[in-house]
Amino acid sequence: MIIVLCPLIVLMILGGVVALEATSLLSSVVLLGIVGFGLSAAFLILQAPDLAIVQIVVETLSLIIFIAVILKTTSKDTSTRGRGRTPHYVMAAAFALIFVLAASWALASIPPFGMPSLRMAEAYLSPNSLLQPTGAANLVAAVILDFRGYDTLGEATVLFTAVMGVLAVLRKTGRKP
Amino acid sequence: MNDYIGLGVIFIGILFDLFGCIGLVRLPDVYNRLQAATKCVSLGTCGIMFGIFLMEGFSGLGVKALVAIPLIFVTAPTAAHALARGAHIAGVRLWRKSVCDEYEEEKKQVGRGKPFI
Amino acid sequence: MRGMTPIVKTVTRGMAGMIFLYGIYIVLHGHLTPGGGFAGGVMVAAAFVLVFLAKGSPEAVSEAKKERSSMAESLGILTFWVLAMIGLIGGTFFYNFLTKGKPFRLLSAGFIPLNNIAIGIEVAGALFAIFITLAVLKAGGKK
Amino acid sequence: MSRIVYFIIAYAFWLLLTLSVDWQHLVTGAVVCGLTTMIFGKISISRARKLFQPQRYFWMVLYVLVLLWECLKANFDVAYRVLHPAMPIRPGIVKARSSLKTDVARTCLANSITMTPGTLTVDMNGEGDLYIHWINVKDDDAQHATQMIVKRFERILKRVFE
Amino acid sequence: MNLDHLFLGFVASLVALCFFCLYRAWRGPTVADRMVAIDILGILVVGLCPLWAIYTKRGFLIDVALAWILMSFIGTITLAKYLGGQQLDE
Amino acid sequence: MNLIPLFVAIPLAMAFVMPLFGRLSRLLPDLLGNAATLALAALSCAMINLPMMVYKVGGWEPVNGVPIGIYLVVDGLAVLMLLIINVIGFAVSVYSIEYMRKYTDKARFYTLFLLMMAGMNGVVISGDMFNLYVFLEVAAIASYALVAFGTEAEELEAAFKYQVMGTAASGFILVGIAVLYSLTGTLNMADAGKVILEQGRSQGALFAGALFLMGFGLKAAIMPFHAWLPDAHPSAPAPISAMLSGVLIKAIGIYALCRIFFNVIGLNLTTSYILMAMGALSMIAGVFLAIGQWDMKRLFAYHSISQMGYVVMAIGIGTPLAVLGGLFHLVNHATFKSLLFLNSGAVVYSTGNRDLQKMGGLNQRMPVTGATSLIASMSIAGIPPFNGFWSKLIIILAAVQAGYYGLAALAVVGSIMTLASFLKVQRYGFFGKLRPVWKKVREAPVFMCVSMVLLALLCVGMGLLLLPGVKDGLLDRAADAVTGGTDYSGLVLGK
Repeated sequence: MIIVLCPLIVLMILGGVVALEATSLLSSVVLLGIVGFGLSAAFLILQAPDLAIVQIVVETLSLIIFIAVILKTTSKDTSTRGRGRTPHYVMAAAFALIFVLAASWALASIPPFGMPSLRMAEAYLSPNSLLQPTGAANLVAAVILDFRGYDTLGEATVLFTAVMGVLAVLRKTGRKP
Repeated sequence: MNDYIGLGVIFIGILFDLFGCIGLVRLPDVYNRLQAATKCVSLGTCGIMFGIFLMEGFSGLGVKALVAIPLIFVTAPTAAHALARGAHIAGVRLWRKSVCDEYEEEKKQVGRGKPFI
Repeated sequence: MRGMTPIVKTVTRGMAGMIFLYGIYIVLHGHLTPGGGFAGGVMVAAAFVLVFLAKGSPEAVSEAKKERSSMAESLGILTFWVLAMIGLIGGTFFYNFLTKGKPFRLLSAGFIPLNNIAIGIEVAGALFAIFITLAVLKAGGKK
Repeated sequence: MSRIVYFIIAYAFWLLLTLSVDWQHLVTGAVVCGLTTMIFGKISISRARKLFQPQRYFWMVLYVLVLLWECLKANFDVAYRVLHPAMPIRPGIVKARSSLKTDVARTCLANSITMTPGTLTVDMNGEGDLYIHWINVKDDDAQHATQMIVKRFERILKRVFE
Repeated sequence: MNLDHLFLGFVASLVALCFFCLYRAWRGPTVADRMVAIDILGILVVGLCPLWAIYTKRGFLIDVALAWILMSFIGTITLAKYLGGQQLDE
Repeated sequence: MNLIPLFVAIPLAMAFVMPLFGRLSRLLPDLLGNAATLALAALSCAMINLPMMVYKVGGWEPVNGVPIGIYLVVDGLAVLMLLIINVIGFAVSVYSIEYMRKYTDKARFYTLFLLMMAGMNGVVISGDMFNLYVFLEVAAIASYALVAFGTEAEELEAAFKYQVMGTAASGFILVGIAVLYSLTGTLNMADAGKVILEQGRSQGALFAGALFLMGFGLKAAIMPFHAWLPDAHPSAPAPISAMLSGVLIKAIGIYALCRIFFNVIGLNLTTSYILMAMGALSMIAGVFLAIGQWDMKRLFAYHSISQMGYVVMAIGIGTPLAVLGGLFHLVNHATFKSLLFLNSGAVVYSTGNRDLQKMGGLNQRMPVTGATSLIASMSIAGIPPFNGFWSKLIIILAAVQAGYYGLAALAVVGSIMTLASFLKVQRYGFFGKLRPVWKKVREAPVFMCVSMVLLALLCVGMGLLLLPGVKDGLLDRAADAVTGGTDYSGLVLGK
């Protein structure tokens, strides 16, 4: 598995770097597609098809929405480059460096992937029945819609909120004359 | 037996994918790249799917692989056509050694810069 | 000419239905196979988006569609809420009040398929509403 | 009429997806396909009558076989051009004329052309003029191009769709 | 050398092919080139899905492939429409 | 039947119904919105003096002692926060009946407002880390949209800035949750606290703590992370400014910070020093930035940073008295800061202007607004009979008691500077000679006055919370929940 996963991660990282460097916003959006597709493929490799499907559909839809927005605004990257921004770059690089160092120091104490003490997951697959207590064949569906259905209500509400926000902010007139 | 035929078909499919990707890198302009990539990669993927179908037979996996083949065959050329037309309207030039461009001439006759049709 | 070339239009006429059907398949089989309300809902929205893209759509129709998809979104999430509240009346919030059924059948796992359908409707409405809002938005005001 | 046909096609697709003859799947499939037909059936199939003429299916099969053969040829053609160190290509966009009338037939033709050796449909206008990107232009005259690219499918497609 | 290793090799080679697409997306002189690269990347990964499904013996991974075909078609159509200079609603 | 889920369910239901029926009549959005907030306020008052409650969503009992469902936990701290959120929310929604007439699409305003309420309530009652994150996002996204509700250019810009910062903060929080999850194998806060206690605090927990500090610090606008607040809060419509400054930064910032740091990870000396330093910094720097402002709402916004500094500093000191003072100040700040923003909204409503230099003598034309703003100003500056005095007094006493004389001195200095800046507001805004421009200005409509008076009464009466009988029921229990630290696990899991 690792022989496939590592190249995919390299692909995603390179794609992200290239997307940052592109000068036109459209190119950036298109190149971000590499990151999204690579992520979806990585989920597939990790045998999480639910996530892979969600990632691919969301990737496509966000691509469409990006395009819609770029069409309405501009496709030029208008941020200033180079001049006068050096302190920012230095700060960002320093922060990233500190973050990576701290993370690699801290994450060493975390049990390796795949064999942490999966306490909750063991409980989900309860021992006294064939499947989980919910009777769903797909464990992910059982977790997100039954054990943690309240979370899913919250997530659906996040989407609802976002749509309401978009519709509210993009009204024709904000204030009454 | 089916397994080995399937493996062979899959192998050929991946080989076609390889040709397509080489074409994507080597050929000189968008239209040529589309030519190579669309044809080879979609047929290669179809080959993989068909090989899987041969290996699996009528199980859930095999049938879905079979269903995927017509879908690829319909969507891939359409997408290629749409991209080529979009690129041409967006003003992407043909390779400088190209022989002729009758589409460009037609567009000029119909109206300057406007997407025609 | 409104919309895209005849080739794309013709292919869309066939493909939109298939995408829609596949989206619904993912929603309905969320508790058996990968996917679920969210992924399927996005695919259903994408089917409508594809038709919209290929045909192009006059603005007046789009406004009405936006309202309708926003309503569908509210209805979907309200259904989800009602399903949760039925549990509250019977015992606790989000109590799985239906019978569990036999595993691997379509009608199993209590209210999970119903939840999936509710979320699917909500997501489809939500994303189509966002798409229409952004696609028909007239960039006004100061440029 | 066209809706019934659409319903049947959708139902077949559904059955292939579920691959189960459980009554629950069948009933749900009927409901779902009915919904799909309600929403998309109107725009999808225009001349359902043609679907009930069996000779068309024979030509359909033939068409698929020809298409597959051409596809294979196309792949070897592309592989040759790509792998050849000198890249023997001579690209250009030529115009060809098709005599097909219906949209479906024209679409099939355009997509077939895209899948065959060295050609890619760039655009198609209302009168049936196809603009084709040709990787190795042999003749930029419309008549000859038509002869070389379009004719081999046109004959079959005419039988299938018109 | 059994079949499993063979399939792993197939999948790894497909992932390796993705780097060709990355190269084209990086270098592509025009936006259209990048779009072509993304389109091809999508189709390549579609081929990866069933191979991985066989390798891991989890048939349901193929669902991802179908979703991928359909969605990447929509994405490409949108990009093409943008390139063709049309607003999305016309 | 247990009522805890209703805190989320009621506002969500009204929010979902609003887009369906909101167009039918002009009155309906007002009616539905206020009914929901009234019900919530009543419900939260009913929660006072109940024992700590644990609610298992979906009826999933723990398996082998590992909680598998989501827990909702209402302890003393949560009750306090619920009271603040819902009472202030009710006052603000009454206020918006009149105020939001100036804007279009009231139905959507109430939808977003109720979603924000639901999000904050969800954060407060949640006993599960990921659930907390989800509702935090609901509240945050609703607030991004509400900041931009006027759709003017500068509002959109402020909202954009706010959104970028908020999203970064959410990212940090999510990564922190992921680290904690992979460390402990559970998302339940009580269970995670137990596991961390058993394992000992490892490097992973420290890293997660740092991430949470950045994330919630950004949400709460503590000093190094404060840059978005002075833009975002003044740009929103006045009722929303009141909600944001008065409640939101507390509910999804301070409250979550307390919950995670005290009850899950457990506070150690380094963390408390960091909290104290950040608190003291924001306390002083916020007030110095505030005193130079001439834009009324902007001045108030900077004061939010400063007053949050008091709270964070007090919580960082960590003695029971200090935590009590900090929480009391939290409550007080919610009342007087919302009142101040509502006042500024009334001024904007009547005059269309919020520049202090152009005002003057508004007391003569707007007596209710003037009087209530005087009460609020005295309160925030810490003048004796009002509630702000008592909480600041407790904080300073606690600082002295714990031996941090420097912090106590800083708190005094900050208080004096606050007094100075609010004297400026009163002097230029409400006292002095009435300018001829404002001769025809009228007092704000009745609903706005009602809610301002309600909050002013709260400001005056809140000092009573320190009376022995009342204090036990509310403040002491909240302070116990914080200072009890990782006892939380035992209480929730029932051992």
